[in-house]
Formats: sequence, C-alpha cells, structure tokens
Amino acid sequence: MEKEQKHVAVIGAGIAGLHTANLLAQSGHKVTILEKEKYPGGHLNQWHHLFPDHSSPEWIISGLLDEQLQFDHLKMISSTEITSIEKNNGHFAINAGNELRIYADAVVISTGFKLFDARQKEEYGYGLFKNVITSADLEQSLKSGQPLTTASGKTPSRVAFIHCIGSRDAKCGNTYCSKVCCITGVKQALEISEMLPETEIFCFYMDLRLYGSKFDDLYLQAQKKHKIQFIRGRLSEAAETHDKRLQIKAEDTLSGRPLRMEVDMIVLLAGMEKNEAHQMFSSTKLLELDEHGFFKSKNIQLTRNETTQPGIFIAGTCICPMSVNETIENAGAASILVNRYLEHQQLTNHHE
Amino acid sequence: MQHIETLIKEKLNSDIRFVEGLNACMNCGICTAICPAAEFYDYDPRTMLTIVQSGNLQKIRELLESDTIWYCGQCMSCKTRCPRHNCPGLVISVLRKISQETGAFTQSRMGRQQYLLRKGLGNALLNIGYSLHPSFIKPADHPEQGPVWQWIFENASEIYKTVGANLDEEGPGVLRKIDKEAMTEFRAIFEETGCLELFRLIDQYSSIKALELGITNEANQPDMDQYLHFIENEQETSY
Amino acid sequence: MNEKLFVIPFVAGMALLFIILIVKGYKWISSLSKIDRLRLINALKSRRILQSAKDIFMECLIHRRIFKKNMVLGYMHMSLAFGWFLLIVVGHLEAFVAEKSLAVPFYLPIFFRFFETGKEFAGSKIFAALMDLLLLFVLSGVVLAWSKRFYKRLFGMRRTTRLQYGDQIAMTALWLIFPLRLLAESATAHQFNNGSFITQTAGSLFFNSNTASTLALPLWAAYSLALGSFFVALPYSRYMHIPTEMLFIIFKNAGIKLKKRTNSFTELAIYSCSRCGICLDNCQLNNAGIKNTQSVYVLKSIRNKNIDDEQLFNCLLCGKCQVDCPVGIDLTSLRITQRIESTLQYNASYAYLENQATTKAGLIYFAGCMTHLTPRIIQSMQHLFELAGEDYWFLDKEKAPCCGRPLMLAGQYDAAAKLIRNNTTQIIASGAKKLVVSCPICYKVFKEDYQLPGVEVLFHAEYILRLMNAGLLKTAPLQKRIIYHDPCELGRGSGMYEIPREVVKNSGQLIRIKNEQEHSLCCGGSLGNLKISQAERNLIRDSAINEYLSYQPEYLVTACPLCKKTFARNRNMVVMDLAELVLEASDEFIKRKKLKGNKVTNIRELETLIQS
Amino acid sequence: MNEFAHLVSRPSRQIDYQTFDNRLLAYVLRYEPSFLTCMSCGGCTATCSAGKLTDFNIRRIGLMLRRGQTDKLAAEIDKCMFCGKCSLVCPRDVNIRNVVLLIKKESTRLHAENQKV
Repeated sequence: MEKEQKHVAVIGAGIAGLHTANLLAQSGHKVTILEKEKYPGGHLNQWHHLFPDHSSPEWIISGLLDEQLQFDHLKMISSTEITSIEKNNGHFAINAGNELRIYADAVVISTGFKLFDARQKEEYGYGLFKNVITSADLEQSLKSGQPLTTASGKTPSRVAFIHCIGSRDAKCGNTYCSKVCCITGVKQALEISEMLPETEIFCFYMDLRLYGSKFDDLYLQAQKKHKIQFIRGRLSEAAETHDKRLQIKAEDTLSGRPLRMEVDMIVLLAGMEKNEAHQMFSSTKLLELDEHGFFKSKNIQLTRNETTQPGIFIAGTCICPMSVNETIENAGAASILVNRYLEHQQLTNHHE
Repeated sequence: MQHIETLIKEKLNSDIRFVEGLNACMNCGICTAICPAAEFYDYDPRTMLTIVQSGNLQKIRELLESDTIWYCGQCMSCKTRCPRHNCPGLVISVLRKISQETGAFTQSRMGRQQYLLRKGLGNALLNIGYSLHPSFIKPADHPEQGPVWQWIFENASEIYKTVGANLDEEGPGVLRKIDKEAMTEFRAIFEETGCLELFRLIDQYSSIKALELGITNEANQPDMDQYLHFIENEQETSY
Repeated sequence: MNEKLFVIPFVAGMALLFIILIVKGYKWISSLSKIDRLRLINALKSRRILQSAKDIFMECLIHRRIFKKNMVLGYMHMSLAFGWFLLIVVGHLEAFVAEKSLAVPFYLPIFFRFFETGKEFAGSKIFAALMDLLLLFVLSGVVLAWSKRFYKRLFGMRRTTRLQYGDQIAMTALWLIFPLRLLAESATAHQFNNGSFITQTAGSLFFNSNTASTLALPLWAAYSLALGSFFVALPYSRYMHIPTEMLFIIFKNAGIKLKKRTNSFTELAIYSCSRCGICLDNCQLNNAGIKNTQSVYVLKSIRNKNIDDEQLFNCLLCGKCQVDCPVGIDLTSLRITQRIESTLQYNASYAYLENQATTKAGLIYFAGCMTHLTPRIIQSMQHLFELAGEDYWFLDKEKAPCCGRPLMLAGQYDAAAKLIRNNTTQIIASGAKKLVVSCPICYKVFKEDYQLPGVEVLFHAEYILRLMNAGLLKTAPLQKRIIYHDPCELGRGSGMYEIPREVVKNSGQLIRIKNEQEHSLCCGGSLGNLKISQAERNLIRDSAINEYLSYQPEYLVTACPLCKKTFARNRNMVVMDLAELVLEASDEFIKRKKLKGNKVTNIRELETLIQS
Repeated sequence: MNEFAHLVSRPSRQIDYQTFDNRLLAYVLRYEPSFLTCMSCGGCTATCSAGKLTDFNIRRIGLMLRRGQTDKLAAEIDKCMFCGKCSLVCPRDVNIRNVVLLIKKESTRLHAENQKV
C-alpha cells in the first residue's frame, strides 16, 4: 500500500513551529509554515543568552533553518497573517492575508506567547520613568553588546530585579506562574554582574521558582560568587527621585520590616501571556481556551499537544509558559501526535 | 564611624570562620528551627545570617552592638543541619570577637557582661588554671544550693577524696593543683593567641563605658568594682 | 342588634392608628436636639410651612418624583393616594351638604351611601357621579398595583421589594378596601337607587333585589373591616411611610439634616421609606448578583433591628440609589450613620501620630494614598504646578496620614476625626492659602469635615480650569473621542459635574453618554464597600466598561486614581486622569505651534513667544 | 525564699499548634474566605500608609492571626488607617480592609467575653 503524502500547516515559525515542521517533513509529510513576521525565530530573535548555559539562541534558530534546507517538501511563507480557519470533511482550509488559501490535512498551532505589558502595573512606572525597563528590554540591551547604562548614560551602581510582573497577580488577571522569569532574572543578574562587577544587584521575589535542571546552580553562583542579594518581598511602588534614580518600597518579609532603597535601574521580569491570536480560534468555536486564555489541551496529562478539535495540534508556549528546552521537547511530542493522527487517517481512508 | 565600619569589613573578611561559615544562605530557616536559644530568646540565627550576608555594614554594626549575638550557646547544632554547609554558630563567634575588639560589646546589656566573664572566668583561668573551682561557690552567695552544699564546702578535702578527686593537691587527678610549669605554658598560649590582648581590650572598653555611665570614684576614675556590680544587676528590659 | 355597629372595626382601627401616630410624632419631635427643635419652630412660623405644604401635596399625593421616573408607576401611586384623598375630601363635602351641618359623625362620610339611602339634596346627583368617578380613579390604581406584582417591567422596574407579614396584611387590606366599597355601594345602590353611573350599573350587574338586600350589610361590614385592618396594620407595615413622609418633609424643609449619630430624624427617615423599590434597579450591585443589601433592605433591617455587618457594609456608597428616591432620603449618609453606630466600640486612637515637620508654602498638594499607585497623576500634577510657577509643598510625598475619608466610609468616625485633627494642624501651620487635591475621596472629606479657615480647598479639575482661564495653560483639543467618567465621590458626592467636563472639552472631543452626571456609573472600586469580593467588583467594572465601549471612545478620562486603577485593566481604550489628558493636550498645543515654524522647547518659551 | 534568675521559667517562643487559639481566625475566615489565599508576599506592608508612619505591619498581623498569636492583635490593628491601598496591590485579591474590620470587631467581642469570665 503506497502512502499518500499528507499536508500539514504549521502556524508560527518560532522554535516550536520550526522544530515540529522539520520533524514532520522528516516523516515524509508535506509541510507549510506560515509566519506573520518577516523572519522566523519568534521571541528568540530578541534574546541575548539562554539559561542555564548562557548559550546563544542564534545557533538554535540557524540550526533549525539549516535543517529545513534538506526537505524540498517543506516551505515557509512569511509576512502572512492568518485570518480564519475552516474545517470541511476532516480537512482544513486556512485563509491568510494576500488572498492566500491553503488546504491541509492537519494543523499545528505554534503561535507562542505575548510578553506582559508592564505599563499595566502603573505603580512600577514602566513607560513613565526612563530607568524602569523590562527583562526583554534588558535582553536587547545585552544583545547589543553595549555596556549597560542608565537613561542618562551612567553606569548603574545598583540594579533591582522585580519578579512576578504580570504573573501570579490577580490584579492584572494572570494568576498563573510564568515559570521562566525567576531563572531569567538570575541569569540576567549574573550577566550584569559579570559586565559590571561593581554594581550591586538585588532580586525582589515572592517565591523563587527555580524548577529546572541546573537552575539552582545558577542561584548558588549568583549568591556566592556575585553577591547578588535576594530579598523576599513584593515591590509596592516606585518613585523617581530628583536625580532620576528610583526609590522603591517593599517589605523584607523574612525580617518583617519595611524596606526602602534607591536604585539606578529597575528590571521588571515580565511574564508570559496568551497571544491575541488565540481569540480568533476561540471566537469561531473552532478551539477551546483554558481559564488563562491559552489553548486547551484535550488531556492535560496524556495528550498535551492535542486540542479539543481533532486534526488541530498545539506546540510550545501557546499551551502554557515554557522554557526554550521544554518548547523543543514539546514540539517533538507534537510531531509524534500529528504523525499518529495522519497515519490513522490514512488507514481509515484506505478502508473506505 | 566610617572607619569602624571599614574595620569591621576587614576583620570579617580576614577571619577564616566567617569565610568558612557563610556560604550563601537561602533563608531556609533550619538553623532557627534547631536552635535552642531561639526558642526562648528574641534571637534567630537565620535573620542574623541574612544581615551578615547583606554586607550592610551599618546593620552589621548594629548587630555587634546588640544583645543578639550573645544569646548563642555555641552548641553548633546549626552546623550539622545547614543544606548549604553554613554554620551560623561560627559566624557568631567572629562577630563576638569583632564586637570585643571594637568595643561594640559595651553598647548592649549582654555584651557588657563580657567584663563580668573576663573578670570571673578569665582571671580564674589565669590564676589557678580553672575557670570554675568548687571554692568559688560560696554558700553565702548560693543559698539555692542548700545546707548539703554548706557541709560539702566545709569538709571539702575529705569529701572530694572519697570520690577519687585530688582537690588542690600536687600530682595527677581531678581538681589537682596545676603545676607552675603548666601554668607558665598556659599563660604563654593565652599571650600568643591574643587572648590576653582581648582581655586587655575588654578591660579598656569597659572602663571607658564606666566613665561614660558616670560610674567613677572620688578621683573621677572609673570605679570598676561598682561597674561590675552594675552589670551584674542590669535587668533585661523585657522578653 | 343595631346594624350601625358594623362601623366599629373602622372606628377602632382609626382610633388606634391616631394614638400610635400621636405617640410616635411626639417622640420624634421631643427627642430632637434643642437646635433642631428651634429650627422646626422657626420653620412652622415662617413661609417655609407653605413650601412644606406644597411639597407634601406634590410628593405625597401627586408623587411627582415617581412620575418623573415612570409614568405608569407615577399614575399608580397618584391614583391611590390622590384619589383616596379626594374621595375623603369630596365625601366629607357631600356629607356636610346632605346634613346641612359640619357636625357629622366622622364615620358618616366614609359609609355615606349606607346611611343616606335615597334622600335627595342639592347636587346629590353630581356628588354621586363625582364619587363614582373618584372610586373609578382609585380602582384603576388598585388594578395597576395588582398587575405590578406580575408585570414589573411595565412600571420600569426590574425588581420589587419582598414583603413582610405586616406589609402583606396591610397590602391585602388596602387592595380589598376599594373593591369592597364598590360592591357595598353597588348593593345599596341596587336597593335604594342612590348610586351613579358606576355603582348603579355594577349594582344591576352583580345583584338582584334578593341578594342586594342580604349582602349589603355584610359587604359594608367587610369594607369597614378592611379599613380597620389597614389602619391597624399600617404602623407595622411599609405604609407607615404615608404619615411619616409628611413629617419628614416638614423636618427636612426646616433644615434638619442627618447627623453622624442616630437621632429621631434618622428614625423618621427610615420610617419614611415606602419600600417602593425604585432604588433597587439603580444599584450596580445587581451586576455582581448581590441582591439583599440595597438601601431599601438596609432601611427595613434597621427598622426591624436585625441589621448585620454583611448587609450594612456591602454597599459601594456610590449614591446612585438616592438620585431617584421619591422621598428624597439621604440614603448614603443614613448608611454611614448606621456604620458609625455599629463600630462605635472599636475606634482607633492613632497614638503614633506626632507632630510632623511642616513646610511653609503658598499651596499644598495632597495626592492621597491611592494616587501613589498611579504615579502618572502625581507626575502630571507636579508638571502643572511647575507650569503655573507655584511655590508648593507636596505634603504626602514621602509619608502622611490618610485624609480620613476611607475611615469615615467604614463608619470609624472618631478615628477619622483624629486623622483630620492631625492633618488640619499641619496644613494650618504651613500657612498655605490653597490646598489642591487630585483624589475625589480626599476632596470630599477636606470640603466637608475639615475646618480650614483661610485655606481654599480645590479639586485639581477646578485648579486646572483656573489655569486655563488665566491663560497659564494652553491646550489644543486632541482628535480623540473621550468619555468622561464621573467619580462617585466627586459627582454625586460633591456635586462637581461641569468643571471637569469643561476641562475635557478644552482638551479633546467629549462624547455625551446616557449614564452620566448624577446617573453616572460607579467603577466598582469604591472604598465604601468592605464586603464585596474582587470578583464581584470585576463584574461591576466590566459592565461599566462594556457600556463605555459601546460609544467607541478612544480615551476614558476620569478624575479619580481609584477609578483609573479599577478601569486600567481593560485593553480596548486608554484610561487616564484629567491631569494626564490636559498635559497631552498642552503638548499637542506646543507641537502645533512648532509646526508653524516656531522653535519652542518648553511652555515657558512658548508663553514669551505668544506674548511678544 | 530568694528568687533566682536562672530558676525563672521563660515562655517559649515556639509556635505551638497544640495550644492554638483559632477563634479569631475562624471568625475572619468565615466572613472573609479570601484571606485563605494570602501568600505573605508583603506587598500590603510595603504600600501601607500607616506602615510608613509607625511599625505597623499588616502582613505580619495576618500571619499572627494564622498562627494563633492573637493577644496583641487588637492593639496592633488599631494602627491601620483603612486607606485601602493594601487591597489595591494584593496579587491574590484578598479583601484586606474587611479582614481588618473583622479582626477589630471580633477581638472587641472576645475581649468583652473574656472580661466576663
């Protein structure tokens, strides 16, 4: 029995999308990746170094893109935004901008996450005070290779990292943990400390959730070698002083005393949020979303990558916050489920 | 002021007990959980270690001038439990020494008692080689020991003999008289290790404190007997 | 047996009611404070009594305020009250004319047709017709009242109040009075031909000569019993509002106000509530599914002495309920007074407040606790003061006691007074002539409860408008559709509606919306409610946001840090404070000037350019 | 008999869950279940207006309540000025103002009850 080549559409060319696409192409399926941006790679394009090994994200993206070259039946269409998806007789019709219409036997959604807009926490002054930046801004600054400075060009003598911005906070509607911000903060603190050894660095946290392999080593290193201080307490508000420093107030909950400190720079560890694209899928009743607006899995234990709609799969941070290595693992798992689905379809078609 | 804080920093960093005793604390609190002193005193080894770890010299200085560091019983239970191999007990030893060396100890009630210890235990050690000797426990001063002690005290030489001790006699045995040669060697160790210097500093800072408190004799000199009496009777403010 | 005895239930009920009313009335008047009693006496002697008479006529009989809210509901109340009133008045006239004497037994006009069977007198036909017409008028009200139980929406209401036993008895009696009167009069009319177009027709329709003669007396007795029952049940039912409201209007017109502690005026206000339920639909707690804490229920619970904190403190104190209250009860103050009473035992002393250092300045800026969580407002205000060249002192820049209003809302009046005293000392010592606040919560308490001689308390909108009018602040209206959200404490709370709107008009395109000014929505963030959960607050907030979004605004401008913070989570429109809007419009002005070729970097240079 | 310092017994600082006084806690939780979700992040204390003027620590009050250390609560809670900032920053949406009100009310009642006994 000869295998009929199936067509899979992958939406989003971040690492989850690229990796799933490669694996599916390797299994012999025809694959089309649709990306709304001009270039693939997603958020990883903006990151400087990855935790825990400080590796560069560029090699991950370029590695995945190089791998693509060996598959003729894999193509990528960029600068294209999906407008709608319809399901007909077990097949999918995907409409995109430029009157593009693609038919597919299965769809993988890997649209990723959106960074929390820190302006929502007005009391921390993002967008208002120049020396309040987010972890993403800091990552860009580190990537630029320029030495880190305050808005007025001075070397910061004291930097404060604030954990849980837009995560675990009912006040901005996100009650879940974004999982990677704690370690991102530790990683970035280490990088600043290596770049500016004289700079004092403080991390204000509610709980340190350093869940991953080798993450605690970074924590120990940050404390021991770099004298980075971890203060358990949530920042209440920031105010600008006349010399454009920032005065922050928190409670040092472990000593039970209010704490006030002037710093030159605040880094807000912004969490991950659902992508706006999710709304398009749920409004047409094609897919269900979970209580946080991420895509709902068919079964959270067994089939994380299957949606409530047969034939549509999900991979990466459109399911929930994940680190880079987890995303890659997750993409692999997604490709296995897609393969299984297509094989089953083949069998039923054959019997018919 | 600035000078003292720099001095504290130097002393801290040059002490092996500090370098070995603090290995990045993560505030788990197991030391406080096990600490016998923490159960009864307003004292918490975890908080103390956090302060030292913060490197905030002003806070460390406040610590040196407080009662806190003197509550530790040096049982070192903390050492055996710490998941990061820290030893708050050792860190406290360093802090105590710096407090003695800088005179910070005279700023707290518990700290001032260093003078009491130096006079009592310290002098006893230097004079007879024992920090505590049965002859020190005078029945008049210790009514709580009751009439039996009175009887033991009066018939000491015979009673100690019956339990195999060699009280104040030449030769071997428990409570023997320490011979001259050993005493010389003992004093030399004290001299070499800096203990005598520490004694001298305690004396010096305590006299300064006595002056400061106005505890003086007719010649306007510090009256150290009266000072001893004063620190013996100083009351704990509250617990 | 004397058949006249059937009037006994009516006479007894009436007598009992009068005794109760006199006792209560005496108690209410006698327990007024000395000054309030003087006010009352003065009012009775002056022309104000005419005003009261007019108000009583308009509100108690005509029900003008209810008419304004809904015509059908208004008509229902008017036909019952005014119709019955006219029945009594015209009935008496008829009796006087028939008997040619003013000394008629007081029950006679009520049962006139029973006693005056067939005697012709001057205008008897006209009177009979008029009385029938009035009975029809009242009956139409009764029919509407019945149908209101089933078709609430006809009356513009979504919810009506739940009834108590006293209410049920009185209401049943009330509903029976007029149909029974109709039947009794019809029976008599059929017997003696003394009716008019209604009763005569109904008589021949319902009765034959047999049934008319046997049923007439029982029907008259039933009518008397219905009247008597109504009068007896009245003081224990919501209908107590009928006599109470008249006294309430007289008290109110005399200038008597609700105090911080309960007094007889409070009780009068509570009894004046007719439980019409008009306040229910206005309440935004409905959006959160909270259904038993609205003003009418709280008043009822206070009257029944079973009020608990869960009910008393579950209210936003937004004041929306009292806007449409037909009796004009100050429901917010009444609830606060009750909160004060309920928390008397635990008021804080704030012993830690010691004399803080004051700074000499011409103007004080008091941002308030909340504003510290909205630094954009603070930054904008500081910018404005700089523009105006003010010598100002930012009183609570680092730390300062709260203004006291949140305590007041929680009923902690004595505690609030301590903060107020402390802050007053500081403000007076600074020698400032102006106090500018950007938080309406602070504004209300500074205006109402602080004694600050020589210090003008200004809300930032007022201050900004002055700068604009003085030419110190120049703005170019932005091309933005703007909705202005009235904060409760500023709008209904302090009556400031137009000043902020003037400011908005100078800065952009103000859209007028349905629920604005005194009908404006509460954001849901109110400090007045201590019991509501955040999830419930969110429901209130979301329904307000959805209403605003239906106008497709680009900016939602408010003048309260708490409203701003509450609305900030929506992602479909920009939420900002008035001060921020003004600065944006001022930047726009500079930008436009620049486009015309002037090189301007700041507003001061601009000023000099304009002047030159 | 003389009193000897070393014979005077000192109260233990240990939190003893065996002798736990949970009356106040039970009352607060009954009327304000949102208090259950407090995770002691300290945001409330950091923002507290009263906390800037005195040693008032609202987070610790919550903690003392949850650990049955209620004897000093009534006096401590009096420092609160009810401004509501704490409720506005709480990441777990705890209705802190109501918690304060409930503590005040119930501890006043418990105090009166204890007086009677």
